[in-house]
Amino acid sequence: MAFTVQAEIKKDVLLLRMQGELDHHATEKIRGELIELMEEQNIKHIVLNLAKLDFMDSSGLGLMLGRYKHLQKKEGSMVICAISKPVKRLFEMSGLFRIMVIEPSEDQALMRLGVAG
Amino acid sequence: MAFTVQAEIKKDVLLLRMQGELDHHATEKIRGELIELMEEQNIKHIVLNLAKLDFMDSSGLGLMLGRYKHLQKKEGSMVICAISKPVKRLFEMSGLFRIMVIEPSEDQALMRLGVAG
Amino acid sequence: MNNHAAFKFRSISDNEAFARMVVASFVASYDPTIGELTDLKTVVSEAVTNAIIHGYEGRDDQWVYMTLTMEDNVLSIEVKDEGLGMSNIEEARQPLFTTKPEMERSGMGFTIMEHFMDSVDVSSVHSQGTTIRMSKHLASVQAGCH
Amino acid sequence: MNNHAAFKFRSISDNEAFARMVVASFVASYDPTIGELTDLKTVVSEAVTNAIIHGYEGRDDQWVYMTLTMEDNVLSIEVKDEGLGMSNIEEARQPLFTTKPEMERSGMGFTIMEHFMDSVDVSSVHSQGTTIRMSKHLASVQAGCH
Ligand SMILES: Nc1ncnc2c1ncn2[C@@H]1O[C@H](COP(=O)(O)OP(=O)(O)O)[C@@H](O)[C@H]1O
Ligand SMILES: Nc1ncnc2c1ncn2[C@@H]1O[C@H](COP(=O)(O)OP(=O)(O)O)[C@@H](O)[C@H]1O
Repeated sequence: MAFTVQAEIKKDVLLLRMQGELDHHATEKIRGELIELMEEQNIKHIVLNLAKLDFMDSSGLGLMLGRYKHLQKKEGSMVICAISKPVKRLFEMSGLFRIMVIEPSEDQALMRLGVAG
Repeated sequence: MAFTVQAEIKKDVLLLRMQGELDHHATEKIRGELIELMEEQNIKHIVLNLAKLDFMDSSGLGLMLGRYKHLQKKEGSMVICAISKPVKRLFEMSGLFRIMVIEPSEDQALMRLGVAG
Repeated sequence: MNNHAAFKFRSISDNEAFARMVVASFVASYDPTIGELTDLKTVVSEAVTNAIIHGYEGRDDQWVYMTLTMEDNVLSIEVKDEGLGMSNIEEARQPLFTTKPEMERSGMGFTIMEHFMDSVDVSSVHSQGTTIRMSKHLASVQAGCH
Repeated sequence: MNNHAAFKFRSISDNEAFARMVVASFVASYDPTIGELTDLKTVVSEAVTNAIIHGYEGRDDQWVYMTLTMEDNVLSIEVKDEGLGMSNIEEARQPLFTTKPEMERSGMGFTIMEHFMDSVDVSSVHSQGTTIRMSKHLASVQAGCH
């Protein structure tokens, strides 16, 4: 149930496949590394694949909003894909649905940013 | 994780497929019914299929020993099959291995009692 | 079947997951729906996280208290800390309000608790601590499984 | 990471499964092996069942207490009841000894606890209750995951 994340970089797009439970404990563990990676690799867009994310609470929302604000400064975007039902409810409730782009699949998310295949 | 049991009768053999967790709570729930069924149907042998039994403790041992003693009076036997690793450890520790017959599969257990197929 | 359990555990962030599993385990025998389970895990996660990061400001040697009561169809959850407390509860409960933006808090904790539970009651005394009491009617229990 | 948690819950048999899930949840972040998990669930099941059926003789409105401590590589579990207690601990610990054969008890509870844990300590005072203290070194923790 622990949280793990798998990162892949395609040009200026960072693809993150999240797995397990994204709570305060998990966000504290990955935030620093994530920020560093984004700076070093000059990341402009993020694709979040949440297919295997079993659980998320408001700490996870905070992490996503934090990265979203970063990207906005670079006129980049954040695309969420393969979102599960429970996580979707949290997104709807918090209004995150209104500011982030949602795509049904990872392929479609990458396509939208022009780095598919 | 709750306990369930599926019963099948073949001549004088009662086949019990157990599933979930067999603890004191579960034994209390099924003991009465089991004793009744054995009497009504004139059961002489029991085959216990433990393939899907995730957990068992000494209350489960007590239930099995209780039925074993019943059957012994009728010169019947108790055959255990498809036993999982954790349950196997408990059997070894408690000496139940020495008094009960163990078969690798349900088919082999039924075969031994002459009610296969 | 009514039930009652009370706990205390250390204010370490590992125990956020632990508290979620405890509430899930407590209601397991009542056959909750997946949706109910997720709701309960989420609100416990919010309340326990708040106790740790706001109540105790990250000190990991303090106690977080949780009590769980199942009575008739209603699950009541209480999460308590003996930490800093808060001065303005009204304000704290507003969506997006947070006193720790530097920690990237979203300010959505209370909003989520209110959304997923039937009732949420907050009491807090400055420098003495905070107690959150929440309750939720579980549909599955009403169905008469127990 | 050391951790500490304390609980009390009602003496109903549903809570045997609850207590097992609690101990499994408590050690989850230490990446125990499946074998270790099974051992821990089994000994908690034995001790809690004993508190309910021997300590309280089935009365379901009493408290069972459990504390869990993870310190360095060692998990300590304490299970306590305030029930009948027992007069002869030596005898009670013998394999196959039981005072409730009519309930089809196997008399293997203590034997299982001793077999699966590194140490088992029993203290009991007649009509005041029984406390079981057990500890087990977890190999996975030693491996330095935490
Ligand atoms: N247990 C607590 N102790 C002290 N203050 C708290 C506690 N819980 C919440 N608060 C205060 O209420 C505010 C809002 O909480 P919440 O809605 O959960 O958002 P967040 O945790 O993201 O800040 C917090 O920023 C904090 O100031
Ligand atoms: N918590 C307890 N309170 C009172 N007596 C107990 C308690 N735990 C164990 N005992 C006594 O010790 C005996 C042996 O316990 P155990 O080895 O677990 O076997 P069993 O539970 O099958 O009887 C019990 O039959 C009972 O007399």
